[in-house]
Order: sequence, then structure tokens, then C-alpha cells
Amino acid sequence: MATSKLMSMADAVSRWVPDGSSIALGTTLETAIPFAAGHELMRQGKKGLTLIGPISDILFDQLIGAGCVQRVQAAWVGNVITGVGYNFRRAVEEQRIVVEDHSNLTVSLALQAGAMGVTFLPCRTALGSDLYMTNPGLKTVVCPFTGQKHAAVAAIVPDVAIVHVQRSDVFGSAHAWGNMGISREACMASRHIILTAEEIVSTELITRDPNRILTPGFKVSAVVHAPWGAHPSPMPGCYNRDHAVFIDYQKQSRTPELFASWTEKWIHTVSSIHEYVACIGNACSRLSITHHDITEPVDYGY
Amino acid sequence: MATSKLMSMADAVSRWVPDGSSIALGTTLETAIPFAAGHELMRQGKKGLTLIGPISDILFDQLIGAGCVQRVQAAWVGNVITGVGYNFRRAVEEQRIVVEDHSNLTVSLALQAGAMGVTFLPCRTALGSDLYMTNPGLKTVVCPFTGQKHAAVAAIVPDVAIVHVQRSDVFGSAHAWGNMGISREACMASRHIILTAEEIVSTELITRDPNRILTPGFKVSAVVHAPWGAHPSPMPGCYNRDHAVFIDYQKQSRTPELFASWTEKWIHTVSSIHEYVACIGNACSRLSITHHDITEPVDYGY
Amino acid sequence: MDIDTGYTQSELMVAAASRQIADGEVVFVGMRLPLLGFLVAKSLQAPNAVGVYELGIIREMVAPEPILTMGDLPNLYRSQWLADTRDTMSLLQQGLVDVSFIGGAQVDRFGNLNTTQTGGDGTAITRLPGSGGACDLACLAHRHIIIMAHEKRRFVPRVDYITSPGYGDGKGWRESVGLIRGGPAAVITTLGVFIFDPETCEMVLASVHPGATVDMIAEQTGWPVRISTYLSQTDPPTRQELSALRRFDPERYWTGK
Amino acid sequence: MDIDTGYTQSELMVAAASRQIADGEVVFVGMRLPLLGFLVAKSLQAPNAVGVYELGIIREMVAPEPILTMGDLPNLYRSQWLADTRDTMSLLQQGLVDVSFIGGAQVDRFGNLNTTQTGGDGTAITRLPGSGGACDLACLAHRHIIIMAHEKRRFVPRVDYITSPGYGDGKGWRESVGLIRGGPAAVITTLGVFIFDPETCEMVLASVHPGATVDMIAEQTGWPVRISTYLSQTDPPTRQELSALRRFDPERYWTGK
Repeated sequence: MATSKLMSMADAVSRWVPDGSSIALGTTLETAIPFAAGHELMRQGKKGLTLIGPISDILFDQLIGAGCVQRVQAAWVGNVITGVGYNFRRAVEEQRIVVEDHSNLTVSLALQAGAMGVTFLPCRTALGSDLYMTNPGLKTVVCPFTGQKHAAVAAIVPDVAIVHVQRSDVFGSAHAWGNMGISREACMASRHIILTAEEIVSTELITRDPNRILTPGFKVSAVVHAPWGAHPSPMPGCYNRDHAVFIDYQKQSRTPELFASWTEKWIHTVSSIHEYVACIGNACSRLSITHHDITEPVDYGY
Repeated sequence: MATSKLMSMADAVSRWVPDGSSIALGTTLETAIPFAAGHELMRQGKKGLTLIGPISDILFDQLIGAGCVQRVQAAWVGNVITGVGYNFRRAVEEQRIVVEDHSNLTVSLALQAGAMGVTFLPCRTALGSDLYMTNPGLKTVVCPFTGQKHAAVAAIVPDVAIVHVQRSDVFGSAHAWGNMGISREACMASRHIILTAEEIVSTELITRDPNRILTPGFKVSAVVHAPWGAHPSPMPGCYNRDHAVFIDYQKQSRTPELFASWTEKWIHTVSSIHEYVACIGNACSRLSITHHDITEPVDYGY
Repeated sequence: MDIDTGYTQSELMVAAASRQIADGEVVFVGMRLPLLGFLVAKSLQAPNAVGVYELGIIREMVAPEPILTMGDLPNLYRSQWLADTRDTMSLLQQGLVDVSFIGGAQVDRFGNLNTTQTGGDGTAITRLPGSGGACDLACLAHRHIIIMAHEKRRFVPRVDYITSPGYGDGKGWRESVGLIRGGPAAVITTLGVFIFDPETCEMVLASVHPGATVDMIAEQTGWPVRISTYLSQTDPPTRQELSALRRFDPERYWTGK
Repeated sequence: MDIDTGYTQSELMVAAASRQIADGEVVFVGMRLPLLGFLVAKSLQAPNAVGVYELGIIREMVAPEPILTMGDLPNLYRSQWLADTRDTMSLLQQGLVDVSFIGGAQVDRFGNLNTTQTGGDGTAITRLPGSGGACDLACLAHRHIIIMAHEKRRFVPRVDYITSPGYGDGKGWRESVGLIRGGPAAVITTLGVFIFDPETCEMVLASVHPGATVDMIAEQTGWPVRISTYLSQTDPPTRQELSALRRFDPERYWTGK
């Protein structure tokens, strides 16, 4: 039957994310952010990337600080818990990156347009705002039925979506749960998908619950086993948010010099997700889920 | 806290579906068709309804035969297993109903536009077809970014969506599984929602799996306990399709006289879903699920 | 059922349809004969074909039991995705569906298909069920295959209503109305198989079913039939095809005649 | 923390924000102080308020443990819906959200809000995080409440960049740009609470926080402050409000000063 797409993080990133790629990531907003994959992008010294996302939390800031990024199409770049992303701020103020400002709704619709195979979608947001100043993907359109003015959002078709999930089979059929953010449209819109997964499981386990599947497996290009791959963001069913890391990151990114030390310690000295897990050691038990809440079974029989 | 919305089918239909209402139903295409609710519409002799749906199977044909319907906005009206819907055909040919022909994609997008709060959505289907001949909800629109012509589908906002689900709490938070058809957008678009459910369960059971919830409970107006409420269509997790009923219906609807007998037997002599279940008696065991396939648990703890 | 050949017309059509599916293709599967054709292909030459169903189903495995409709629960069991109709239509609209199959009540020489209504323009109207997903498949799949009974009242010079666009009135028409890809690739009838001339977009007879003749086909076609210079006889269903088919339609509900 | 009053400025702001929520309302809940304000309202006068979060969460119960961000797992636990961001935005765009809260770096007298960048027009740019969902909330909720620190560099005659539209340049502007409803209903600052004049759409000082004065407010505002004829003192946080608030922010992470 089908061929396994299971590979190492290094192989997945090296094969499916050439320099200059546009990447949707951080699509679940504050949860399930694919930090392990992002760190591999930094480790491999990717250049000229376009980052696409809603509220990206600190992963976008890190990639920008590492010099991987040329362009950002996002609604918000910073640190959810502390505010400003210092690398982002420096890069914009020094004109090292181009920003196309979106709102959460418009970036969602840009990917949804890509997912649906249309070149634009209408909405009622952003009218009167200055998002139009930098974003060539926002215009207006008149409804042919009512004559009402709508905002029009141009489709975005990323080269690749990187999404972290709870469990996947080796062919790319995966279960994802928790808040979904804009992950579904990001996967559907993208030319390729890299799934990083807490756990690799059998196809049988996945297809016993086909409503929980994230996206068609045939669209997935690579599956990576990445336990703790969303740390320090929270992963529903797996671990809680590691707030301390986000708070600490604010200090560690305040100057380029501090950020260089941070990078040395967390990216270049750490060669894989497994070494990373060893580094965060104590956090693992502190963050583990202690109040379990288990779903009621569902029958898909005949 | 919140007030229970649990009521009898008769009350739900009488309260939330006045004559002249527009109703989305049969939104899951061939599965989970809300026959029990449809039969109550016939029993109460509703008039002037607008029916909205994709592939409606025989429920639309029955409602049309019973004289409840003034207008149909649908992609396909007939009997999936035998083809023609005789009541539909007679009503159109005798100009007793108005039909606005859609495709499955355009009717989905019409409801999706309603769900999103925009007055239209663009797509690439139906161009060059004669669907435009009868359907004032189809026009064209030019993409403001690419200059490409798209089809434009006008929003549909039904007065009420009637959807059959596996289990619901009394407030309208419900689990639905199986193929989803256009149920999600139908619920989001509609002013009111009547949920008919195989089982009424606790809120705790439902909220232990919030990704499986169909639509926000606060949008739901009525919850009805309706075991076998989708018979003869199949209900995932509950019972298989009763093919014989569909095949038999073809014969029973061939002439207005035959259909009148069918109506007498299945609608007017049967006063509730409970009597209906007694009538189909034997079918119940024949259709029951014998090959169970149970989902893997998921943890929503913290 | 034809005792001499050991197979019915419908079985031949399903076999011919199934051969249009190559391994690994993404197939948008319609109701009735197309559903069977997909299952036969999947069991034989196309084990890695992916089935997309407008109900909101994606399947890579055949159903574990015979099914009469695509909504039968065995067709949901262990599927690769249960989702929204819109999700499957998005795959289609994006251009990720290779091939689809649709039936019809009327077809014309440019492959335009009518499943909505016949008559009109002064004559009485006969109403049919409508598009369902057919219009979408004809507009958006990379290619679609038409399957229908070959009768003169169905093979008309110009359909009374275009439910599912073919090539309109000829070359360039699809582009001119805004369609971005696709068009009919073949028409499989009870008598033969047609393909389309890439220059004129007209239907061309490519093969004649065993037991049928060019004359019979000409007689049942409402315009002068164009015949391929490579005209052949349609291969009869193989034993493997028949055996797969009968596994999925054991009661001969769809393929009894 | 102000020892004399027993509460901090932030606590007063959260309490004032929470009072803007009526029972049964659908509230689009933003990060930080608004998140706390919602939890306080939900615990007191608005037990049936429904919380909508841009992450794709709908909650009718408060989280079972204190949370710092809306993505903390206790905020997902037993929610009424875990869905797509687009689903929550659809509720908003349809007009089903009564009220929302947003913060900002700059605001002007028509309630236009800037969280994208200050400077420009020849001066150096200071880049901020951007809109997130704020632009959507300001465009599409029936009303929105602005919460921000009251400093002269923030209360400017005209914002450098409109991230979240208020009333633009005055009455009629929202309609003229195509916005279909909404607009800011109040501005809660570290010094007082403003409402908007329905005729001119200008900010009007409605109440002054305990310890603040009209003069202090005028000094920290970059335009001549208009004062309501019904000017009052902001009610200090009640014991119930403070106790609810401290249950949700036990470490005083958000409300320590």
C-alpha cells in the first residue's frame, strides 16, 4: 500500500523547507506551537523564509532573531505573556524584514481562500483600518447581490504548513484535538504539510475515529516523531504551558547579544528533540497533566 | 444556570417552525436525515415552507407531496437509491413549487456565507451552467486581485436548521459524528436550530469532548429526544440504512393516490416517534450495528 | 442479463469505467455505477487510489461489506477522513481531484450534461432530480467520465439544460465562461465508449461494445456520429472485474441488467 | 500596590471592565486584563455570559484553575466548543457577539486604536506586535471596550496607525468605510472611564478613579478633554470583585500594579 512518510526532523526540514519557502506555522495560536520544528529551521540556518500565522507567540520572534526570515504575513508577533517581541521589533525597525499586517480573521481567510481554491474571500473586517497600508493582500470588493462594500482578502498558498499534533500514523493521518485555530485551513491550503507528532500510532487507531483526523493523509509530505515538540506551549492531552520559559525569553531576547547566547544554548548546543527533552528535564514532570478528563467512546461500526 | 430546551417534537415544530419558514434539513446528505422532525411538519400540516438542502433524499419529496412546500433551494431532490422523486416531479411540472437549483458546492457556500456573516462567497463552479436560469442567488464577481471571473453565491440565512444528532444535552450542546455534509454551516447560518437526538445525555459527558460538539449550544432553540429519528436513513453509531423503505417508497409515491395512502399510514396514523418505532418494530433489530468499532480515548485534562 | 456473454450491459459499463482510474489517483466518487466502478478499480489496478465522496468522506480502503449507497455505514467505517462536504469540494476546487464520474439524462456532442429538466421552450417540462455534486465535478475535476444509457432521446444535438458543463459549444468555451480546468474525457454508454477530439472538443466513437455495432450507435445518436480512425471493440469485463463487481453488488441491485 | 486603598490600579481597571458585561451576553474575550475582567463578571453579576476566544474556544464555565493565557489547558477543559478561529470569527461577523475588550498603545479622541506601530511620517518607527484579533473585534462586535494606561504619549490627537477602527474622524465614518455595526462604547484607563458622545462620537470623561483628578487626566490627554455633565467617581472594586479577581490571578501576575 502507501509508503511511510516517517522521517527525522532534520530530514523533514531539510527536504521540505528549502531556503525561501513560505511556511504556515503556529496556526493553533497559543497552543501546540511547533517549536521543535522551528528550532530545527534555525539549526539548519534557513534563509529568506516567509512566515505565515495568526498570533505567533515567540516562535516567530526566535526565527526572526536567527536571521531566517525575510517576510512575515501575520496578525500579531510577540510574546503572548509579556508583549513585545524584541527580535521582531528590531528587525522591522532596522528594515531587515517586510511585514504584511493581517488580523486574525483576514489571515484565516487568506488561507481559507487557498484551501478552497479561490483567489479571494470577502469579509466585513479591517475596513477603515490601516492594515491596507502595508498589506497588498487586502482590497475591497462589492457584493454583486447587495451592492455592499466588503473587504477582500487575497488567497495565501504556503509552500508548507508545519503543524504539531498529538498522534499520527506514518502516512500522515493524524488526530488533533484542542482549539484548532487556523490549522485546518493552513493544512488544506499548503502545497506540503510536515506533521510533527507527540506519538506515532497505527493507522487502525487513527481510522477508528475519522472525525478527529486533521487533514487528508494524502496531502502530508512528512511525519516526524517529536515528543514535547510544542514545549513551552501547551499541548492538549500531553502537557501544560511552561510559562517560565516565555517570561525568561523576554529577558534573553532583549538585546542581540543576549539572544545570541540564548540561541547558542537552546539551538546550537542541542542537536535534536531528544537532547532538548533531556535539557528541560525537570519541567517535564512539573508540566504533566494531573487532572485527566477522558472522552466518552463513540461507535463507528456498521 | 441555563434553562433546559428539551421539549416534545410536537412542541418544537409548533413553536419554532411557523408556516412560511425557511428550513435547512437533510444537511448530512444521505445519513442522519431528520425524518422524525420532517414527519411532524407534515402531521402539523405546515404550509408555505422553503426547504434548503444539498441531496435531500426522500424527505423533501415527502414534504412536497404533503403540500407543505412553496419553494426549494437544493442541489438534488429525489430518492438516492431509485432516482426520481415523484412528488417533487409532479409539483414542479404542475408549477406548484418554485425551485432554485443549486449544486452541492453552491448550496454549501450559500449557507457558509450566512454562517460567516457575509452576503456572498466566490467559487469556481457552475460557470457556464444553466443553474443561473432559475437561481437568482448565483451571479459572477471579478476577483479584485487577479481579475479572474468567479461564480458568486448569495448568502442563505434559514429561519431554522433541523439536524439529527447522536447525543445532546438539554441545553443544545451535542455530539455529532459521521460524515458532516453541510450541517455545520447550516447550524451556524440559521436563526434557530432544532436538534433531534437519539439520546439525551449530561452536559458533563458532552463537554468531556468539546471538539465533537456540532455547534454552539447558545444558538440552539430546541432539543428533542427522538430515538430512531433518522430512520430509514443510516445513523452512525446507532443503526444502518433501511434500504427496503426507500425502494418501497418509490412505489408508494408513484401516484398522488398511492402517496395519500402512504401518508395516512406513516404520518397521520402515527402520532409520535414512539409509535413510529413500534411500527417499524422488526426493522430495529435488523438494522442494528453488529460490527462495533470504538474510538481510542482522548484526554482533555490539565 | 445476456446468457451468451455471461455479463450484463451494466457490468460492462462499470468495468469500462473502472479502467479509467489509474493507481494513486484521487477519485471523486458519485452514486450508483460510479461507486461500483471505483470499488472495482481499487480492488484491481488501482489499490492506492483515494476515494473522495461528496458526503464528506475520504476513503483509501474499500468498504468491508457491500454497500448500496455511499452513505451506508460500512462506507464510513475506518475512513481516512470524515469531514464537511465543503472540505471535499475544496479538494476538488483546488485541483486535487484527478477524475470523477457522472451520469445523466441527456448529453450532447460537446459533452454537456443535463440532469435537471428536459423540455421547455414551449414544450412540457419533465423535471429530474438536479445537479447534486455533478455540476461541481464537471466544472472542477481534472477530467470527468460520463456514464449513461445510449438512447436517441438522451443523445441530443443540444441538451435542454446544461447541468454539468462539458465543452459548451466547442473549443475555448470553458475558458470563456471562466472554468479553470477540466472537461469530459470519455462517455461510456450501453453501446460504446466515446472520447473527445482535442481540436474540436466533439465526441468521437472510440470503441463499440461486444454485440453492438456502429450502425446501432448511429441510430441511437441524435447527431452524425464521428468515428475514431482507431475504432476498436470494447474489451469485455475480465473475470477479475466481474468477480470484484459481484462482491460489491452481490444482489445485482445496480448491475442486474 | 497602593497600601492605602487595598487594591492596585490594574485591579480597579479589571473591576471596571467586568462591570461592562451584563448577564447572558456573548463576550469575545481578549488576552490579559480582559480575560480577568470576563472571569470576574462571570463569577458575579453575569453567570450566564458566554465567553468566545479567538483561539477557537467557547466557554460557559470559568476555568477550574487560575490561567495566565487563554491557551492554558484549564481554559480548554469542559468547554462548550473547541473549534476553528474562523468559527469564533463567524459568530463575531454575524453579529452574535455583544461585547469585546481590547488594549492598545495609542488611542485618539474618536477611539481609534493603534497596536501596530508608532512614529512614521519622517520620524523613527517603533514596532508593536500588531492587531491579532483586535481589528476584528473593533470592526464587528456590537460594542467594544478599550482598556489602557493613561499617558500623554498614548492619548494622542490622532493615532499614527489605525489598527482597530473607532469612529474614524467622527459621526458617519464607520458607515462610510463599510463597517456594518459597532464602535467603542467605553475607554477604561488607569485614571478614569470615558464614554462616547452619540452625536459627535468623541470621547467624554464619565468617571474619575479614586485618587485621580480631572486635572491629572487633562494633563495626560493629548487633546482638550470633554467632561460629562454627569461626571462621577469610579466605584472602587468591591470586596467580591477583588476576591474573584485574586482567585484568577493569585500570583498577581497581571494585576500586581
